[in-house]
Amino acid sequence: MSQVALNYLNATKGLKSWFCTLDHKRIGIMYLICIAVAFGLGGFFALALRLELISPKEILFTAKQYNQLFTLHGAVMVFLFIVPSIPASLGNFLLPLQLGAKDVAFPRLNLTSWYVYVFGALFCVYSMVAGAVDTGWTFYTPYSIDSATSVISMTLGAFILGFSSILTGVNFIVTIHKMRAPGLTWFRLPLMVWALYATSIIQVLATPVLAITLLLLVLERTMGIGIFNPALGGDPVLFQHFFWFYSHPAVYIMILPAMGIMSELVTTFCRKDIFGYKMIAFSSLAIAIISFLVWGHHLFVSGQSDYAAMIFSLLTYLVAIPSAVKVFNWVATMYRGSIQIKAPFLYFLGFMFLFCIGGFTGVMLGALSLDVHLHDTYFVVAHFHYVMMGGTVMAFIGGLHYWWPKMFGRMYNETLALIAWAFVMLGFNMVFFTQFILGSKGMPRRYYSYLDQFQPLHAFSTVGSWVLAVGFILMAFYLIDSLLNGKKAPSNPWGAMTLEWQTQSPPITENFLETPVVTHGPYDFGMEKQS
Amino acid sequence: MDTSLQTESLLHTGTTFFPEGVGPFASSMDSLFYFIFWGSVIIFVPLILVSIYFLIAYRRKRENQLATKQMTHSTFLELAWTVPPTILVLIVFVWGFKGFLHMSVAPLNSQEIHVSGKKWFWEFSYPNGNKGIGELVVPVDTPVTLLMTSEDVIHSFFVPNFRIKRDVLPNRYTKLWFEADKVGNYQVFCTEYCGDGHSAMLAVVRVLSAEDYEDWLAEANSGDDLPLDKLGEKLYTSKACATCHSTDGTSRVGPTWKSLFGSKKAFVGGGTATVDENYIHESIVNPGAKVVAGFDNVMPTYAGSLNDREISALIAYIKTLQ
Amino acid sequence: MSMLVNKPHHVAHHFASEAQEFESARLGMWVFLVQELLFFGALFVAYGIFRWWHPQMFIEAHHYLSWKMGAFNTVVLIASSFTMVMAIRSAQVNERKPLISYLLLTLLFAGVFLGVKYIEYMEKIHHGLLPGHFFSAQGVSEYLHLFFGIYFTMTGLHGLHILVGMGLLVWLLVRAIRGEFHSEFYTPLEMVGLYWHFVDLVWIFLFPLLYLIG
Amino acid sequence: MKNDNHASHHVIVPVKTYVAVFVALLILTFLTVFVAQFDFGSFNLLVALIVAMVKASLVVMIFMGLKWNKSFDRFAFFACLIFLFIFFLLVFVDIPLRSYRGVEESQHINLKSPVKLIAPGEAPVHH
Repeated sequence: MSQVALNYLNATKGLKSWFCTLDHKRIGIMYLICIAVAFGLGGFFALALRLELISPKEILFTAKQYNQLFTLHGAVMVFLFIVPSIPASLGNFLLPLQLGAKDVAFPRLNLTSWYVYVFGALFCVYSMVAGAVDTGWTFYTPYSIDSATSVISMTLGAFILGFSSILTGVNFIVTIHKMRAPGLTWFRLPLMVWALYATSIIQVLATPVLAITLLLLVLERTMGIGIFNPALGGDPVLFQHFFWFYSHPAVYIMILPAMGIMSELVTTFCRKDIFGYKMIAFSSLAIAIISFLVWGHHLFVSGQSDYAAMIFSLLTYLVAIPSAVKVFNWVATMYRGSIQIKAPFLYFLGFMFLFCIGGFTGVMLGALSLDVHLHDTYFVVAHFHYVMMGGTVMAFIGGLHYWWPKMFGRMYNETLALIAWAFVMLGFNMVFFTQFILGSKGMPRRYYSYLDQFQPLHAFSTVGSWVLAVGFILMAFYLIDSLLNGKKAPSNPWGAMTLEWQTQSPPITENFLETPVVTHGPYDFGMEKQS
Repeated sequence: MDTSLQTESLLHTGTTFFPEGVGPFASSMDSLFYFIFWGSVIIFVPLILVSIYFLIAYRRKRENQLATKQMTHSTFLELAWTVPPTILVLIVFVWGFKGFLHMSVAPLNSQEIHVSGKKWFWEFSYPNGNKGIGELVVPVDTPVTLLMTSEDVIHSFFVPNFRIKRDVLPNRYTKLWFEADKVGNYQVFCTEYCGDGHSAMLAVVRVLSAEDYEDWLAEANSGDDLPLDKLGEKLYTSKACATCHSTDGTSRVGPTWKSLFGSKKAFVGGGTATVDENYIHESIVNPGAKVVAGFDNVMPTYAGSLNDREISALIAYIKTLQ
Repeated sequence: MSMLVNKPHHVAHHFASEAQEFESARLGMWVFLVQELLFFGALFVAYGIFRWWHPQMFIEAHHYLSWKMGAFNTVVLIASSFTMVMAIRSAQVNERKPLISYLLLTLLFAGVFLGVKYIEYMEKIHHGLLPGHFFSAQGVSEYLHLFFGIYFTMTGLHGLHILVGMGLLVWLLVRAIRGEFHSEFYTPLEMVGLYWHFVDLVWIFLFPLLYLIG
Repeated sequence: MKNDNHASHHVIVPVKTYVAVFVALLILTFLTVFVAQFDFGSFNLLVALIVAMVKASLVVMIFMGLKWNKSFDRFAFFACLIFLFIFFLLVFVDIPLRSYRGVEESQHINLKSPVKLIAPGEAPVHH
């Protein structure tokens, strides 16, 4: 396709054309910027935490400041970064393109949800400057009822961010149902779309429970309604049930779209049709549904009834199976492919390695008796960082590199990308693998100071955090550089089959010159032989 | 950190992943861990090796090189990697659940110690009336049940060497039991985040030999605190419980205390429950919540007129009336 | 997807047909209502837990609510749901005057509902039957403040939904007076209608669970 | 995309049906108040819930039109009800099976003015 000068980036000019845009691609870019800022902020908090933990004694922060730092790290990373990361930025950009649609079903709602996100983020920022919250991102009662820090503003921030998430979910579900191009049947959808669909289901069904929980917490602090306050006859365990009814499925809001990206990457860079399309598609839905039934595994040591513990542990193992199936299917897809090792594919490999470790340690944590020992130790911290960062963040970065030419019409420096990847992988494992050993040896999480014997591992972990930081700084450098100096990207630099590559890079405002008509599956590389 | 609480604890000994195990749970739990660990290695290493092999064998050598085979499914392979993992995780589930049940059912002959979590220290009340802060002293080879509650926020009682942990909640009693089979000092951590002093909320379990324990008891008993059940007996008359509750089985205005503990009661308005510590506590501070069928709701609340130790004393006393 | 050559003027640029637009809107509304259902559902779970713990307190508490006012409000809300469907029907058969009257009636019923709610709230405030810190009634069982915490949260959030619904009804009324709705286009009416019935639905459960505990 | 929902878009329900549903809802409201006078013991809640569910079904099927709406909307709504049920079920498998310690919360309540309490309608019943 010949290069057309006009595209969605330069179609209209001026700040107003961005802040009032209804174009899903521009909204996706605006999300991307916000999310990058949130990641930087959360990463900064993480570096500060690790620095303090290099010594068992107080060196930089007081206990209270430390508690505020880990709370802000958690809250920013969860609510501002990782939950919206892939769906709201890449998802928003890609979904209509992959469906062959002109836009999402409700463009105005889409823009609204971005404003809601920014509004919620402002509350969170306000909470940081006005007596930063120190409850942990989980806001457990009754501590969060008594804490003298600015709990209400952070809670309201998360509450508002929840609505942004719900609105995005509603929009995506309707878009996938109603906006598909002619011929694009359900089983011709790219697996990224299936993943986004499963994610949206969770966003719509789980987030309202978080909303009501946080609202009740605000009412608890302002009026003392007593539902969660044991001093007034309420029950803090009910809060935990409510909180994890959202927050466990939320883990899958984070990981499902990452898995979608994985399927796109492995097919494109192996020039192979995906192995087990239906298995992967249905496993996304299965994960979405079962993910609602496992929240109680966060309460195993809270004195949970044996019956509940049994049910939750069993269901936890059931949700592990579809995840494992996906991993095997991706490896099988590589078999006899034509494998091109480019930056996005490196992140695919990184994901496979780290996510598997996260998954296996998840099996350990799901075992009722083992969880008693490992619960609330650094083992858990390491486990969820392997899943969330090793899984979701790796996939997010992989996806970002993959679609970067499509989004901005520019290529980045492949060599620097390789070096940054090496730093990220090395640093990540240095930071978090040590924490498995720390945790199973008995080091509890959220500790400001610790026993001297834990120091060597903690110090090693801290040094790892610097390596990791170098990787990310390098990445930021070459990505920004590519916007200014990168060479122009062709419309389909990787030779992919899905619809977003059938239009120019960057796409025009309404995506396609003519509505595409789909006649084959998303990864039908077998067709290339005939053409 | 308060170094006085740092012990010559056995956290640094043991295997690569675990501190030295003490008590009845460690061996089963550690084996489960290493079972999953080696199971994971057996799956993970070949998976990575196969991936690396594919990377090398099938790397793209020419720009336009196509895949040599398009394979979209294989029922055999898909079953091969769905069924065995499912069986494996089910084994892990059953193993873990059995261990969990073992931990949740304390032996009948265990010694009961009340634990109170407060910001930011642990208080231990022994049956003989002694109280200790930051130090739990127990005899070796004796099952001990901890009956725990919190005065403020949620805490969690964690002894890595014993592999035990349980949340300590402000509106409930939770239980935890262990049996130390080795003399020594063992580190206790609070593992539920509870505020500024969270990481300093430490304690030590001192496991003494039988003779040392006797000595410790003798020394501690020189104080004038009554044992819990003796205090309870005193309160029974001094707080006028005797007006309505008999201890010999006769029915007065309220149910008798004889053989009360552990019995099953039906309530006015439906529902039944077994009389346990939680029920007695509730009946003292909120008598109207569950009124035993056949009696009227006339008892006043004792909230505020009895402190926690006194309520515990009454519970201990009722337990002796079997 | 049908490729209409002549798109009706109100269809947004990214939709191919009016049917696609209508169905998208309706699906979006239903998915939104599903979210609302979970939102209120969590409150019903909390209600269930506390009722399970303190059955006697709940029985005592409901004597402080007026079942007469609750029943009256139930009838009012049902009537408003009825006028709402009649409003939509009027648009479907191109009857503009009845459409406006039915919308007005719906708005009126909503107002009456909130009026009665106001009287009830005032009575509670007068007796100190308020949530948590503000609870000042004496001579009642000691967990009673919990009931009123739940009562005010549930009815308050429901009332808030009524208020939002009234705003939407006013918006519909303005558009109806301008004559924007007809048998070929009444999507906003249908969507607000779904929302309005959902709010009615919540009350159908709130009424027996709060006012008629026996 | 398939176009089979075009018909449901234009379903016009007879006034008679709406009036019948309206009347049925009124009767059921009367019924639920009426049965509340009788004590069925632990069945009270069940009876009240059954009546409420019948009312809710009428509203959902007729007023909200799910009876004629054969599309995914219907599935979404009923699937969600199942989720809600599971939420209830699993919370109730845990919390009520835990033992509960009454707390001296009476000390924490701010007892300000001695307000004499008059319940609207009838006198409070003490058990």
